[in-house]
Amino acid sequence: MSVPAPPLLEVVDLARHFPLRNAFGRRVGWLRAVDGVSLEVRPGETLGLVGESGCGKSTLGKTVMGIHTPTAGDIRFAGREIGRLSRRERRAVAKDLQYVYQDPGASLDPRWKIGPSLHEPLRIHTTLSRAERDREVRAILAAVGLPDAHLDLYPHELSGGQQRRVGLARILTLRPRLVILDEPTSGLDVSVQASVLKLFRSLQEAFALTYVFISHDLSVVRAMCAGIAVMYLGKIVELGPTTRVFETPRHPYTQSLLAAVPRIGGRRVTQDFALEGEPPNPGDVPSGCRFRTRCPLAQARCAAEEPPLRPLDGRTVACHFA
Amino acid sequence: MAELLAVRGLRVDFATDRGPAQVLDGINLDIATGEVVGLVGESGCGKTTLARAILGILPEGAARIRAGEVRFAGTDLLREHPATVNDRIRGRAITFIPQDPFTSFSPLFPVGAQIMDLMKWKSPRARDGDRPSSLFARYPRGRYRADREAVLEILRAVQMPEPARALRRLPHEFSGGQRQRLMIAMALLPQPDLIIADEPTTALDVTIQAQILRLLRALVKERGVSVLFTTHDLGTAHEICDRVVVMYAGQEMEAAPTDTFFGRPAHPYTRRLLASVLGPDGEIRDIPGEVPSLVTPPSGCRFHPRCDYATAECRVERPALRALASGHGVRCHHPVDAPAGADA
Amino acid sequence: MRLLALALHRLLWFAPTLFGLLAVTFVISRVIPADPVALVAGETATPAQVAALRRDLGYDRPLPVQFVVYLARLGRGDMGTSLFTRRPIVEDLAHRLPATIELTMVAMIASILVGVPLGVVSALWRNSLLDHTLRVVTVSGLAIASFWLGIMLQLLFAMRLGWSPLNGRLPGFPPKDLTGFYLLDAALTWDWSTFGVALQHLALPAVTLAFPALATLVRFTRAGVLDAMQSNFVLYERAMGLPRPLIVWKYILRSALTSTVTQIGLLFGILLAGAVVTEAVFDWPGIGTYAVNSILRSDYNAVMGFTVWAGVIFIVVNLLVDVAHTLVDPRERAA
Amino acid sequence: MIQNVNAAWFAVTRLARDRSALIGLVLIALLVLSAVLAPVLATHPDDVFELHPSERLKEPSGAHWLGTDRMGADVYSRLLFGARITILIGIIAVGASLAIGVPIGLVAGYYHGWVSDLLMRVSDIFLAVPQVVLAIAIAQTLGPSLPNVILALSVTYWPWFARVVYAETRALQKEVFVESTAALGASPWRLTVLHVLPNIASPIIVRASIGMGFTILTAAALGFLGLGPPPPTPEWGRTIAESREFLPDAWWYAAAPGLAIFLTVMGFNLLGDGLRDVLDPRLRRSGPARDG
Repeated sequence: MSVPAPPLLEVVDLARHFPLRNAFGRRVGWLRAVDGVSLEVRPGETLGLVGESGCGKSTLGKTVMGIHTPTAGDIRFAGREIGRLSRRERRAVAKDLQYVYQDPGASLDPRWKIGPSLHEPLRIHTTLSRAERDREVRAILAAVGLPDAHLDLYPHELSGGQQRRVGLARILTLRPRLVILDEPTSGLDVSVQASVLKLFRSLQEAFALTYVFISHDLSVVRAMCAGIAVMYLGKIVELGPTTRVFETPRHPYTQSLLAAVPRIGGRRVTQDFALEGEPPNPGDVPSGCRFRTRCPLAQARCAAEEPPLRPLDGRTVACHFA
Repeated sequence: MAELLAVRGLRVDFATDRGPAQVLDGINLDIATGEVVGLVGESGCGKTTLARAILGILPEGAARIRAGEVRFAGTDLLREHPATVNDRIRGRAITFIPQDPFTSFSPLFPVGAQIMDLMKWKSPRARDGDRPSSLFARYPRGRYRADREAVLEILRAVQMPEPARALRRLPHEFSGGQRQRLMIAMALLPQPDLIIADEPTTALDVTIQAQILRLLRALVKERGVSVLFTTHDLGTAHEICDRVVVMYAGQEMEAAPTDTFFGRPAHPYTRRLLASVLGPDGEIRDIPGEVPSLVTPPSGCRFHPRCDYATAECRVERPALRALASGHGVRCHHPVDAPAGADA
Repeated sequence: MRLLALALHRLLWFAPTLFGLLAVTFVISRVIPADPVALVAGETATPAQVAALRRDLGYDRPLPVQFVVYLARLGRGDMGTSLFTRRPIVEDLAHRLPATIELTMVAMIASILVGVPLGVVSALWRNSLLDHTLRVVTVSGLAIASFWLGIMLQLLFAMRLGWSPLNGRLPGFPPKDLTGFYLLDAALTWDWSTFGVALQHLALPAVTLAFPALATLVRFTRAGVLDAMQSNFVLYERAMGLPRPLIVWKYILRSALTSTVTQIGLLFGILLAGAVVTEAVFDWPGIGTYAVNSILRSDYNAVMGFTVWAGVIFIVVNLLVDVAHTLVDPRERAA
Repeated sequence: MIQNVNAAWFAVTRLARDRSALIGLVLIALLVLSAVLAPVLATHPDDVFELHPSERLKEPSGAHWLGTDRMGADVYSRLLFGARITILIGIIAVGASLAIGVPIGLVAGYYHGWVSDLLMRVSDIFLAVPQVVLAIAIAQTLGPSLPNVILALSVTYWPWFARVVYAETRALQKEVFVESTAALGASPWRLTVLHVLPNIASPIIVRASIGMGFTILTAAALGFLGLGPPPPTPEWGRTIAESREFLPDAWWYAAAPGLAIFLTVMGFNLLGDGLRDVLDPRLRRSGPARDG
């Protein structure tokens, strides 16, 4: 085996805490949305970030992107620390590191025509002439499968699917290296979801993109990602190759999550679904292992001692008893 | 099984800027006593409109019922006196679980007050003479106590922690899963024959959804209540339903018992839809084309522009519903007879 | 607890806002082309007399010093002396306060009692003849100049029909002074003839004052009810077959009122602004007439006094509105 | 550019379909017409300055459509010339308020921190006292004249625009397209001027239209209290004040200018309401209930 390429994105012990304030505006605690997360993404790879609402996966994505500033930890992009840059320097990094919102169509200014919207990223980050920009924009538009004629339309004159493609094209004009996709298929019908995922795949090939894929939908992550990180209350509980994690989940939370997904064919999986209760308030996390309040394996040690991520069976797991 | 609800040839139009949209186009639906029927389809197929039409709460002004009947236990709800339907059917024989448990409670009143308001008018113990005659009429004392007992009991049944305390709390103090448990409790309290559940788990996380599905199925089976369960998620339909009906552009395309529906689907749309669900193989299959406009729907079969099997006949002639086997109907000129996935 | 926190939080802003308001008014009132001292001293005063008076009044010192002196006095409840009436302004204001408050409160209560139900009905039967009529009335209410409306009412009801007095608050002696509110005092002393006369005098100015406020309330209530009718909980209650009167008069109205309560602060602003002009039209012996007269006579201490009073009233009302909002919306109340 | 013209035309045709907005447009058109064509339309154009003691307080007739005033001048003709003053006051005062309020609101809305707190506190101070009171104080301080009235109104009205722009900017910041354009690396200047401002134009226009009406009302109140432009300027508010001593006999003297104020303000309010419906997509009537 050859030497693996250096990681494109390295996140080390990253934390993002939000202050909780009382009625007087005084801080009464911290919401530890992301609390000591480490991961690596190699060029050309797709890393899936899964978890339920409130687990911190979106905050993690936005912190990497620079929309939130990190409370602690490092973010290294292509070997360079980007978590503590000045605003101006940080804006320049946006050329290589892009973020796709849940509905990329909504990222278009409703009062701007498609043409200017697609030119804008190039105007911000490059000194290309108008003609050069135009060539680039047309090429990208073709790559997402839309005709040139759309350049003269307003977003509301396009269908939802077309808006989504334009939104992606806008990000691709800069030819970024890493793209963070935040819940890109949430709320879509299965057939539409399938065509969106197909588009992501073809764009990844065409533009040599690296993806961080944030989703609550396990089947989507399974279809798209080579690696997967499962998050629970601001922490990664299991991290490894997708096939391994899906076939033999080792963390009890991963096991429950997989067991909860309704499956077509065979027997009803929810009939004997065992996980009880709901996730605790992220502003008041349990001591020790954060999953212990719902965990079927929980013992005294879990309350006292926070389990570190440890290698096990080809992936890492944060559980004392996995 | 006895027939409980029969929708026949229901047509509903919505006024839009571009003309009337045929949101329901001669749809039929049957629900037997004690049966859980899933109504699946993609956004805009008309499943929510059908659920609201059965309940009689289509948006006033915009929606117009053009034809058809909604027979419930023998009476046509569309032709029955509206006051009678509101009094005896809605909230008593037919109840409702909404999609969004976050906004379906008034944020300003404790949930207990809202539940007791429901019970004041819709309690199964309210005989005709015992029902409050006006807004200011008192809640009959004896019934109040019995109703409150019933409320606490049902809250225990939906596994609401500390039921008596829960009644004093405001809706925003509950999590989404707990609120949906309250909604299920309220749907069961009047001891209805039919519950209409409109995407009740869409807003929930997957582990909470699993808990709610398990709970709902256990409670309705135990009580023998029929359920109409609309969802866009085929996996959810598989989990909870005895029978599944799939809708496309305002028409029902196929109706079959759950095993048949997922095992041997006959309609090309159903087969495409099932194939687009992501499986462990990692294959991604979409349905080419887009959902048609309901203002100017395609001629003949509404699915023909996207169908692999379409012929000249499909473009011209609207297919009738035909029975393939007992309980298995399909609206297609060329139904497929092969197990699921055979043509994917 | 949350309520207390909110009130305290608001009070924290009270001081700086009031300070800013004072500073603005002070600067405006002192950087003036006309010399108030010369005005007070009269045309026959010698320059020496004017200078003596200026020193007397403290107008010879630098502006910031004057401001600090003013603030210090204000802290002791001393607003200075009116340059014109030569009486303490606090006394002048206190003397006239009940008249204004009586007028404003009656107008406010009337507009709430009439406006809220009309707003609800207008929303329930939207696009009906009633709704259209009310829309014309409310649009007019916000377009009409209140001083002109007052004059037209005087013209019709006082001069032509003779149904009501032209102006003033009460001829002859007021009822026994208990609260300063004539209606209340007359009622408390069982003096119903005085009550009637006071009411007659109050009617036209109150209607004039209430009209724009009423229009605002109808509009807000209508919008609030329409909003609430669109909400999911109303859909749910309809689906569960709850009686329509229950849905409308309990759930929808309560929901619409939470936003209407917030508007009452705004309403009070309309009324207070209106009172200044309306009192002038009807010779109503309240703060508004006092303010207008003081301004016209360049009586700047009095103007400052009025501004302070108006600002304090405003800030206090907004505070009360916040508190009321908390009381109406239980989500705010919960700890 | 052509697109903008088309969009504007589209808005106008939509407005014309809204009945009340149409009435508003007609009223404003009439006002502008009377102001521009005052010398032509007036039956006695010289009466603005001339006295005709013999013609004092004549009832409306063929010669004097709306009667005459205490100087014997034709009320109708003076009204037409008064429209010029009204429009002048409205446009300059609202324009100046926009010029002050919009940038302040934008800056306070876009940045989070003590600067925006301070800016909003300052506008709150102005909003803490009824506008008419503050305007009276300023107008009196500066002395009664047309420029001073306009100045007083501008100084007291800008906080309303600052508030609206502030609230809209804050709301817009939560929109995905603003956040994503920022994530694209756009500078604050580009974001506020090229993206935020065009998207909050509608509420500003609506507020400006209603503000025209409000400003004209306040200006009339100032005139009524004797703080407006001095005679013989045919200002409407002052005319009403002058008429009071001749009531109830010379009813036309008081009624006519009041009606003129009413119709003008009504026009701007109706137009503002109509614009709100046309320009604000959030309030646009929606189609059928969507599934899913």
